[in-house]
Amino acid sequence: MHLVAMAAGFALILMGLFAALTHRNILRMIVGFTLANTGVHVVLVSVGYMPGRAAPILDDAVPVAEAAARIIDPVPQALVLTAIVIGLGITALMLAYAYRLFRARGSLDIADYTELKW
Amino acid sequence: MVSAIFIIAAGLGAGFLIGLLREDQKGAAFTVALAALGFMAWVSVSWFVALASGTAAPQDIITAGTQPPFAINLRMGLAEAGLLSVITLTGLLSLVYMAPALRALGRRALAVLVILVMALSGLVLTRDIFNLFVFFELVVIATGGLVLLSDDKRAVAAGFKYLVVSQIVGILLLIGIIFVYHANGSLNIDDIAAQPMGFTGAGLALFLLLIALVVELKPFPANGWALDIYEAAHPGVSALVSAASATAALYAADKLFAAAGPDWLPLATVLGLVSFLGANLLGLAQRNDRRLLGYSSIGQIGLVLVVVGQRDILGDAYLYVAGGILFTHAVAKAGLYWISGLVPGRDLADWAVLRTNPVLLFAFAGFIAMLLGLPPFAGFYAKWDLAHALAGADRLPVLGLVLLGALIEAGYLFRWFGFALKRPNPVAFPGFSTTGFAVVLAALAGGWGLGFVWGAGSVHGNLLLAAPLLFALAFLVLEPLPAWAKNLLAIAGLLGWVGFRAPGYDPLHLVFALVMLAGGAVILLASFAVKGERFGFYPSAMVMYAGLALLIDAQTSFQFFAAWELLTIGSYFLILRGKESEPHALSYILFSLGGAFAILAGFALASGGLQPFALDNLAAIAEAGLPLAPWVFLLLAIGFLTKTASVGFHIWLPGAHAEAETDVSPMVSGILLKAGLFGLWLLLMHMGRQSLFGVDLTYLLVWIGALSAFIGAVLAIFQEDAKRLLAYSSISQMGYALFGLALMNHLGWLLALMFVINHYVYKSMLFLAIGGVKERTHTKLMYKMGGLITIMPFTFVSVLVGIIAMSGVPPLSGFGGRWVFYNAIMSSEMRLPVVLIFMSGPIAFLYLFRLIHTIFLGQLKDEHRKLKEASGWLLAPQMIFVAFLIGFAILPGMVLQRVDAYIGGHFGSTALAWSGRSITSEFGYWNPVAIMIVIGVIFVIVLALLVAMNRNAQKVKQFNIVFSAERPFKPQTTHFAWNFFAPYRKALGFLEAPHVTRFWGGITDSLHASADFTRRIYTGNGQTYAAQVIVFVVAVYLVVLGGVS
Amino acid sequence: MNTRFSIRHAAVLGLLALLGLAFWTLLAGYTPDAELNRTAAYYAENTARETGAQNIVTAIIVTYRGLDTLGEVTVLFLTAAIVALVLGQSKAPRGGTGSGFLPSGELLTTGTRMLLPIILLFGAYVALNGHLTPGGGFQGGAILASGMLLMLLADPARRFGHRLIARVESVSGLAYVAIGVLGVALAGGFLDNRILPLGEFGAILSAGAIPLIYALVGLKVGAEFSSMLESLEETEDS
Amino acid sequence: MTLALLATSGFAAAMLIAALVAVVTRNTAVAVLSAGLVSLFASVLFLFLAAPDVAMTEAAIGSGLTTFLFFFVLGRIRREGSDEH
Amino acid sequence: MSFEWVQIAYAALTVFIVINYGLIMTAVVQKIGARVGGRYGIPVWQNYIDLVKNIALRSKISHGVMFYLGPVFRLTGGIGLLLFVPTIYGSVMHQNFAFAGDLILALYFVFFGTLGMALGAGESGHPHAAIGVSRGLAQVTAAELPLALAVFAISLQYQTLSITEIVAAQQGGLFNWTLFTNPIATLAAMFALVGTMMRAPFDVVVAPQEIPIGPPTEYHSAYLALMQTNRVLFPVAKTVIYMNLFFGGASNWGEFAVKVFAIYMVSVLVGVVHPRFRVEQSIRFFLKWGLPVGILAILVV
Repeated sequence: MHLVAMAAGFALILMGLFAALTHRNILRMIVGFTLANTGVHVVLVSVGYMPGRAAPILDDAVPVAEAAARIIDPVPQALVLTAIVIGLGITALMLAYAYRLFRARGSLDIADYTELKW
Repeated sequence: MVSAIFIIAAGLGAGFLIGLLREDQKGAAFTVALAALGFMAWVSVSWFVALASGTAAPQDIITAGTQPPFAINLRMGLAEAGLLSVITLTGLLSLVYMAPALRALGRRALAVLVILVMALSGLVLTRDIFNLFVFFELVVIATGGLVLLSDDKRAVAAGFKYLVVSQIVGILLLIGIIFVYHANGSLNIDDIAAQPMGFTGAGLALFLLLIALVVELKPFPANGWALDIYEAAHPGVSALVSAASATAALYAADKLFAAAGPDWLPLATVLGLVSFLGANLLGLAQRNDRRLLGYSSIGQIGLVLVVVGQRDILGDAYLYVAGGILFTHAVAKAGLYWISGLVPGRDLADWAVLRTNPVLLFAFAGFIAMLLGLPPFAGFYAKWDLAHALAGADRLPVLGLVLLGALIEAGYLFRWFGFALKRPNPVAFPGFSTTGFAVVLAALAGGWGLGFVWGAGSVHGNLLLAAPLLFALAFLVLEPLPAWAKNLLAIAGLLGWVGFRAPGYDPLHLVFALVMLAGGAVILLASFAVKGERFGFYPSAMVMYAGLALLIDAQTSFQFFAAWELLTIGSYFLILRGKESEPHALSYILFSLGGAFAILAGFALASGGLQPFALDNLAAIAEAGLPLAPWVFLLLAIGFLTKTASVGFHIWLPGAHAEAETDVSPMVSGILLKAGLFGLWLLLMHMGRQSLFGVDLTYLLVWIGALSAFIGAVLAIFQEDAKRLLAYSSISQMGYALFGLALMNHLGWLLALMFVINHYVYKSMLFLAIGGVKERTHTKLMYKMGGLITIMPFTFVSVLVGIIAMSGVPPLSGFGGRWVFYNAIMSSEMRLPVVLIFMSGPIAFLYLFRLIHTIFLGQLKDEHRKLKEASGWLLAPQMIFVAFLIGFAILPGMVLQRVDAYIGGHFGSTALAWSGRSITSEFGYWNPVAIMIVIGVIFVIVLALLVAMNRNAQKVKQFNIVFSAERPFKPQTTHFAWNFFAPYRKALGFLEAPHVTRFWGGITDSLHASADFTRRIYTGNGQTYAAQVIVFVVAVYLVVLGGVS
Repeated sequence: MNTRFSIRHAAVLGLLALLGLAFWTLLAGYTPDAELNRTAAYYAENTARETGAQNIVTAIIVTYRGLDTLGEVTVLFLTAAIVALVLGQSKAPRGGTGSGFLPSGELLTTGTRMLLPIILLFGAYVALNGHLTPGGGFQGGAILASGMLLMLLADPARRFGHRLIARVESVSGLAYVAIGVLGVALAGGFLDNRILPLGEFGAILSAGAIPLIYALVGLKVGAEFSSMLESLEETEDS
Repeated sequence: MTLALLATSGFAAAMLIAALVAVVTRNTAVAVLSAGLVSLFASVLFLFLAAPDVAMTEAAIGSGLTTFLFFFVLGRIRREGSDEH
Repeated sequence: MSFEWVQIAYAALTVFIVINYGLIMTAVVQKIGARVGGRYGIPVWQNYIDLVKNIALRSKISHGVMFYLGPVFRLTGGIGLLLFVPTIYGSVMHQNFAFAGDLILALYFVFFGTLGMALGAGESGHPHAAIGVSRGLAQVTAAELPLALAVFAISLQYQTLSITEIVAAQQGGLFNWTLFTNPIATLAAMFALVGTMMRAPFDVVVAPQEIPIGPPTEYHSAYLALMQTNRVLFPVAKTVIYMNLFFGGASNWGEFAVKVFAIYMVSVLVGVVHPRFRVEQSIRFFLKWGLPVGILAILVV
């Protein structure tokens, strides 16, 4: 199961990158990156997964004493939480930049912003 | 000690606090930011001081009350403290520097800046890879925000490109992190280090992690985005990115490379080298200052990455080396970006406005020297140790490439400095902002401070405590004094030093000390002729003399090399002072640095990495017959040959010497060239004959010497420019000296020594004389002069004596040189090169005659009729030289006898017998006194005869001649001067073909062309940049791991 | 946009295929752990004792990796600030308001008024119960922000206080840092949650400072999201 | 177990299909919506992977807030673009 | 060898003999040339007449100090060259001042007069003088090269730089002469001889048709007298060196007269059968023919 998820995650990363590298529209590039980010999250979570175990919450189903044998690895989940929020931050920033670029030039084509080069 | 966690807490707290303020409370916001950064800087610096002085131990800071790896921990060690100091101080200064822009943008921008510095500090402190990621993203976002500070409209696009690439880096990082965690069960860097990973599975994860961090270092060629940021952002931000961010990112990479283990170090080395060379190469094609600095930054970080790759061999010296380069770079690059913010134009030549403020110009020079690792800055010590470590571990290709890259970097940096000093100042400049100026000065002070600290930590002693250098640097402070006062002080200093040191020298060192230092004092007499402050002259000149003084004093290879670099820098600035000298000074410094790098490599190779290495040990290497001995010999010889401008390395000399100022030409020609001879002398004395591939290298040197003597002389006769003629003549004369040295016999060395003395005297004299003429006539073209004998009789006399001495015509001292020369070649086996020398003797006579004839004889030009004799201060040293030449001609034994005995001690022979006034060799004899008397008596008798016959002769007016049945009246038509030796050009003009110039020109042209071609990969398209990053990652992946997994 | 399959597409495809090769290697070499690794095992065994939290993920986020979370919050703070900067600099034409992609109808306005308190309450719940159940400050904050979003949609002309949002954002941030520093002073180190009693395991007021921190995080995140949304929504910044 | 696997595979496939739509569509709004959908499917996937915290976050932030952010910007750009032309 | 006052008198005698010998010999040579050309030619005492006439002429003209000193340098160079070389082997009287220096001194002192002459001519400001100097210097550099190599070769051969010792080594028979022991070096030296005697085909320096008489254009009266003196003295002095180095020297004045005349005639004979070279042609000539022979000379020693 985790392998399916992981494979799907990797595929999602590649698809997202493909979109980011081929679409000249800046917004579509950003969409591509959010896809890739989602893919990364899926991969991360799937790495923590262990078949047949429960979520890392110590409730009645998982008493403290048995926790080590019953729960899955909580660390990747903690990391993903952080990553999701950071991903949102960057996405928001890119969107703001996209808007700013559009305001300056009236274009969303990344190929129009090449005054800086060489 | 305040715990380092408060650096982070203060940064965050200040950021949030600023958010709490109202938009109009800008002053309060600024104060909060200033206080926070000041606090952070104070904590960092106090830690650095405590750790460096050993009064505190490194500290591990745990969070959440839980031991690592279960909670994030931070570490404050020496490296961290140093890096934090650099980062926080840069942040603090940037805040001050950017205050107007930040205020304009509002309090949020202040918060962003504070948080950026906090995040960079976190990047340095943290020992957890995911925490690293978080701080890294913070840095990305904050940088993206600060880009907006720029007035440049293109900055937004640059920021966007940066974000695009950061997304990719972030993805790679996260995948790397999670798989490393999976393999390791820990996110703690120290745990990763404890479990070395192979190249499969987890190795790939580690690779992703490392490559992501490397991409963040903006490696060539996946770095177009970074360059755009550097170019478009506010210079204060670029300074931060270049100095603080790059430093922190590099340390992050370093932590992981250290954890990843030695298997991964070659990756750092190779990527670093590619980056260093590639970025510097592309820098050659840049005209925009900030983009150029960007290339340079990338190159320098590449260099530090190379150092990271050498941590396995650097051992304890690792921090010293990496820190020396990294910190110096940070300080210098921040300083340069800050200066760039003060300069209104963006073209490199626009930096000419710096001329309105000498302090900034000095700062500019200092920063360039820091970047290039020149003494006395920290980078110098670091590069020295790096080179030795590399040589000690047989990583010679790495050493070679590092030096090559540094040379290319020197190329564009010094070219730039030349622009600043020499290009027309295009704009009426309103003045520099005071805060900006203060911030630049702070950086400069920091750079010097680092130099002092690194010097104090060096096993070789602190260069900044060397008396000659301190004396030279004191002239910086004394600049406001009038020139004559400084001149007096300089002369006193030189003579005092010689007087103080001379008793301890052996005869050989004594001769060089007298020629270089006491000789320098004599030439300085001519400098009294210059009025005003003469800004910049004395520091440069005295740094050169300090270098020379230290060179003679040097006992170890380090001392020698440091002195060598010092005299090179000093002389470069000195040469650059000439009006038209910009390109020539550049080629001078490039050849000199190239040579210096060869010397560095040679010493490193010789020492096998063991330091300190006494110069005398060269002899041990030669005696041991190690296979590397001839290579050491070759490298050192190449280094010295660039300084003596031997053929092949000579193209810098004519321009550099000819375009220099009147009193500088004799310094760089009469004195500076001897430094190369001094080096060669030490080399040959210690290492003797070396053979490479069956070729006796001294034999090679004999040929180079002979060729230099010949080609220099031939080229000299074709010159129309009097100072160029003298310059080519120097090449020729140094060829003679080299020839003599390389003969490897007693008389050959004596010959070389006579050339050291004689060439100093007559070339200084001639340069002063011709310089005096040039100052009156305002031209150096000989055919525009003529007939000046009546106007400048004293100058004529010194030129006459000079050329008689130089051409070796008896009875003056040059003949002694020729006599020794014949005796030397008689006892040598080498015959063919002698042919060239034989030929160059008479040819020398040709150009010398031309010099005196076309300037002083023939027809006086109309516009020169009202000229006066040259300044008395210029004549004074010339008359001293005349007196010396005659004295040395009569009593050569005064000087030579002791040296002869000294050289005899080396060869175990007595080649000359000194009996009374007569000198006898195995083959012939020479009685200078008798010669002088005989010639004098005959001359007087014949003269008396003529006077008796012709005593009424009166001088007739000009044009009292008949030419083509006319009495001419225009000097131009009757002054036969241009292309004086036309038949020679017809017969041997092919020798004039500039093959060597074309060769070096071809190299630089192809470098430039390839730079210009390569940089087109930076299309400016953010998407392409992103693709390049992935290509880079994939390519490295395939190369590194392709075969394994 | 050009969707034609071009050489560029093919090149990118090839490039990504090579990158995919690396990913495939990772995937193929991946074997899930049979046992928890030592870090996870430590958390499984000690979280309850050390932090008093039921939700181990929350314990890790707020305590063990609290520095990450602080950074994460700061990321949002920065983003909000920079988005405001970016948009503040670009003077949009006057007159236009609203995001313009949804009409703000009567229904929406009324619905918003009814839903808003519930949403806010739910958000607070999620944030405060993070140490017991799934959820926490981030999720709660996001929910809070969606309430704000609804309000924006319902009444685009409405200006809810910038100052208020900014204050909430900054005060909660400062408080967060202050709690962290208190950890150094009173407990085992920065962000140690044991500055407050751990309380009874499973109770709402337990797990030391975790609920407090998560509440602050929720407030802060909610304020930051709101600020971002507002910046993007508004036509002209102050 | 197989049921879970089947469901996981199903959601993963749905996620990828939504992603494909996001990549190939010509319409930016559709792409944004599909990306939101991808996040939504991903959050379901997280539930299957025993990560309820992540699932909540992904749903709230990934599919919710992000999509709104996109639409806000898209809206402004559309309006201002049409103003200008 | 050391100095005694009487040597001054001996030296003066040498100079006197050589001047007279030179005056007569050059006239004889000219006469022979004229006879060969079918003309009557000058009387053998013509040189004396010219000299006396020029000394008798009084000039009031000088173009400047160097102009004035030029002939002094020139004649000093000639006399000095003569006196630094032993004229008659084995004769104490005619050892002259050879103790002051060896072969190298002689070789380099050649330039002394040349330099002074060139400087003086230069100050006259006459373009022909300058052109002549330019040509002369250019040509002599190439022409002297074979001599330098030959000298190097024989000093290596005899392992000495002392002229006296070189002559001594050639005593004891015709076949001990360097001419026979080292014909290649001698040949090389002869290239230099013909090249520096200012005779055809290497006389473009003084080219009477185009640049009146080259460097001395402006010189007249007493100046010219000094230069004429030198013009008869200097070739002889130079020939003496050749005689000493390659032709066994001379142990008495008779041998001296014959040998010097014979060697001098070599350049004359070459001159009468060749047209004049331009300077670059003569440079090429010496580099193409003289130089290889010279190199061969030093290689085979």
